[in-house]
Amino acid sequence: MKNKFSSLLKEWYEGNLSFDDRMNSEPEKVTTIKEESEKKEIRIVKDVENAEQKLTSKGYKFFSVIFCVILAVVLIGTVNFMPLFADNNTPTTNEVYEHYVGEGRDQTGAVNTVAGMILDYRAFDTLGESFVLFTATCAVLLLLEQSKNKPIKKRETFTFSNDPIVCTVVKILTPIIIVFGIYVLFNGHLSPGGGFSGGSVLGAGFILFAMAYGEDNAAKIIKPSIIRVITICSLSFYCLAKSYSFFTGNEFNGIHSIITPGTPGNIVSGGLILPLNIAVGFVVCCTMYSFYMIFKRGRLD
Amino acid sequence: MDFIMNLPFVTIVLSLFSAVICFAMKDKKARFVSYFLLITSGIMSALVLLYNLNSETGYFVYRMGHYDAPIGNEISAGLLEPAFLLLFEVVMFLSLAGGSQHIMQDVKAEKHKYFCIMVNLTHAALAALCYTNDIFTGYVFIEICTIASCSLLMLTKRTRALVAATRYMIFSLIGSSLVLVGIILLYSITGHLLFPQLFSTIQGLWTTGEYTFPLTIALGLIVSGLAIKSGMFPFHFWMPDTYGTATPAASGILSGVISKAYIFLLLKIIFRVIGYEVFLDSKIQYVLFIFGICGMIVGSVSAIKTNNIRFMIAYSSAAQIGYIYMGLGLGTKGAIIAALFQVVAHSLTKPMLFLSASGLSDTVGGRHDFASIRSSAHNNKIAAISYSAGALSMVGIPIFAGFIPKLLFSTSAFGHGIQTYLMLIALAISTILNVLYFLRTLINIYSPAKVELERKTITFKNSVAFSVIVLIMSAVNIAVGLHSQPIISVFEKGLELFINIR
Amino acid sequence: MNLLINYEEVTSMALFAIGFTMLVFSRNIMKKILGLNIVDTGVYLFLASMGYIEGNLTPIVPSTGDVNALEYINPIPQGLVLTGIVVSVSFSALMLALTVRLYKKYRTLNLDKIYEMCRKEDELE
Amino acid sequence: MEDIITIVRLLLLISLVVCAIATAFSKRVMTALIIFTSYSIVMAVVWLLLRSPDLAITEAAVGAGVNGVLFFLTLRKLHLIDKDFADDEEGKIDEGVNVNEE
Repeated sequence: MKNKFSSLLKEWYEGNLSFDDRMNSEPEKVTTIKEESEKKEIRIVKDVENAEQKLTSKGYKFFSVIFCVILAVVLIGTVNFMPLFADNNTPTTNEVYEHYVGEGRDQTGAVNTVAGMILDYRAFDTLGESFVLFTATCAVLLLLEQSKNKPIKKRETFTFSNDPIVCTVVKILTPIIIVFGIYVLFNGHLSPGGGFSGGSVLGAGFILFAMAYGEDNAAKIIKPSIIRVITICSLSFYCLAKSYSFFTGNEFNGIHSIITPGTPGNIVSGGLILPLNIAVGFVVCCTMYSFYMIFKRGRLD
Repeated sequence: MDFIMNLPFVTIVLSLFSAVICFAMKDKKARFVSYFLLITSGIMSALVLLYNLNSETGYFVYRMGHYDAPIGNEISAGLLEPAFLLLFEVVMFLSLAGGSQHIMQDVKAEKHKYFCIMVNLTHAALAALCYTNDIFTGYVFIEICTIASCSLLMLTKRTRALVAATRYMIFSLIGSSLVLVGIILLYSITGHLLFPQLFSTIQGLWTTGEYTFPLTIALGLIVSGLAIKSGMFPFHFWMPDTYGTATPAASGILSGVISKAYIFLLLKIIFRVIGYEVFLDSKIQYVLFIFGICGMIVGSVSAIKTNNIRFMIAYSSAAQIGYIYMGLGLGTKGAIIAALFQVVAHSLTKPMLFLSASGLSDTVGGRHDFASIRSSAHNNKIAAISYSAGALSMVGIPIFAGFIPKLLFSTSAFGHGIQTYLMLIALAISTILNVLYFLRTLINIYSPAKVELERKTITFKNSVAFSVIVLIMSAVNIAVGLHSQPIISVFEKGLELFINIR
Repeated sequence: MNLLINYEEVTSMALFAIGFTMLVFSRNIMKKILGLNIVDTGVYLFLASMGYIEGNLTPIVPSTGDVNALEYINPIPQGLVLTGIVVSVSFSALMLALTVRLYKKYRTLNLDKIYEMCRKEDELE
Repeated sequence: MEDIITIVRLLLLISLVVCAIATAFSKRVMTALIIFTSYSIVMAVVWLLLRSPDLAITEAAVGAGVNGVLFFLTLRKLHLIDKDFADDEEGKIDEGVNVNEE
């Protein structure tokens, strides 16, 4: 007994002892795979495994339904204790909201209080948000980017440009979508929309354009270098502009911001909101378009 | 000297900006930018820490914009924030510099640039998580941190790392969606997003008894989300995969910095948003306590079972994170300071262990199992020395950093009824298990070889950066272990600030 | 009973539960990503319905004259959701990219099978 | 008029839940995606009814447009368009297309 234990201990500390039984049996299976007679056995084993898998998948479904129901009950129970919907006396209807709507126009110069809120009062969040997009672009690039020398595989170059219906519809729609996107982008401080909405509409428009006319033609107009330059310039501009406004926002620095809200309602108003909207819009648009291009062809062009 | 109050925001924006710059640069310059960024922001955090130590209040709030708290956005810096950011920067710099050779081997040549970008973005997210005074900003930077850290893992050449990255990503996504729904519940019952206003509203709600149930649910969701992301016991399954397959620098950063940043954010939310009394009242601490103790035991047992040295270190991470949650769960100030010190000790030690383990396995051609790693100490003496230092520190031998938190835990355990016994027994069992598996590796790497393998000798001249960094890390570890008192006093003051100043 | 009035929130929480279950229990990566999107939209619906006030206007104020704040709905949830939507896109793009790479190597979308194959690979090493 | 809007809103919300459940239980990948895209469009309308036109524009462009395109591209790239969730090819490790270790 003692000997057995000590030998077990020795095995363990030398790293030869394995605690997982399946681990030990696996290599044998690989070596005997050539022999005809044992193939059947493996098949039987596989059938058993499949049955097990079916059982576990049923178990998963069962568990997931129960889990879903419990989670839903708990969360809906929480809703029971929440403030009333569409009531004007909820905790969220507080002085912050009144300030944003009541004073926002005069302080930021933006008629659309949502734009004024996300690009002036809470601009730090939006800065982080556009960097989330940048991070995701980099991550997708590093996952799917292929080297430039490698030719694009033929089976990955499918287009819709042979389909007359898609093509015609898209040819009519694309300019409208792009003009709408630009309108939404540039009027972000006056009407619904702004950087995120306008940018994603623009990006969707460019994706449609690339789909209808083929990526080769699209790449001639929207070059990868341009995408990179626009992304880098917009993000740097965002960083610098916001650094300026954060720096001047604190009195002890002794510098006051020279940016004025302007006349609310004019197209050139709202201080930094219009340029920031444009920068955010460009970032979002480039991100959406480059997601499409990378997924389609493995590179930006 | 008021200029120093700008430095936290400069740190955040500078690291975001340098990520953009790196995107336009070539590899070598990008690497230079990363190192430069880490050094400068380390200096800035140290300056902020010194400024706060010498100022009267020890605390300042910086407006991010032109408007005051409930309207605008702000960041704040007390003592703990710059101290932990400094720790994170030091650890990141050391593991990046020490693992630079491995980065060259493990990451494709054309993708080195992305490694630098991701390091910069991770640093930006860490700085923002440390300094933020707004809960939604915290969420946004959690997302950046998730993507950037996952990318650090994905950059490793082997496809195995992609599987690990998928698993890590899914766990992180579960965690962040829980955090998001918790934040939104908090917003809808308080109407605020900034920490001071949230705190006062929550105190009011808790005393009047209004919205108690949603508040408890929101607190539970936030705590469980951050616990999943930092790898608390029932959710630690992503850890061995993640830490074991990434390149050593990345595993150092992931284990030593990122999970600790989530823990720090959790601590900040507990103290500055929920409030200490409400947290103790809500009984969530007992759940943390139980899961922390389970994590200590289960992590150690898994570490004993495995035959792969990197998986073993990763499982030991799960155990060490159990210590931290046990401290948070006990809820006394002494235990929380012990948990904070455990964060420091662990994030100083784990990257060192990962680096030196990879140094050891390099001598046998990159194999990680115990049978082949046997007797590798004779071929790489420096890595063996630092591995021994790290292992001893993890076990909790005096003069090393890992000893102090165990001492603090056991002194703070007394006087809590059944919790005292649980905690002391758990500490004892976990220490014995720690000794078992770390001693096993130590004996293994020094004993004579049994298997014939192609061996490569790594000397100081072969790998200057690695050796110097690894030695520096051991020295820092011993220094922290010997001079723990100043750090503890800073933590005590910082914790007082966390509790008192709004 | 608040439940009968808060039907928007009830829906959003149900969506959250469904999506979260897909995210946690589905073995297929594609379904996990779809679940993630459903979770996000559910949470955003909850947030947006918190800011809605019956009979009030979209928060776009006239360019001149006094503004009565109580005539407009709350802009804060809208701003938060606006930033949040874009995050969920970037997350799903990243997960899809991971899926492409994983499928190219393992020829399956089932995560269990992928983990299984991974384990076998580890042993062969 | 108020009643009609309330009924429309309730119908939209119910269809959201139905769409989500259908996505969760659909067998084919393509079906799940199409249902999910319609889910996004319904969501855009719901946001319009909640007086948030900004969100409606963004959701229509992002959720229904870009997100759907990305999903379809992925499926097309992996040649999975007409496959069930269940029938994956059995665990052959395909070395040829392994982008990673080339």
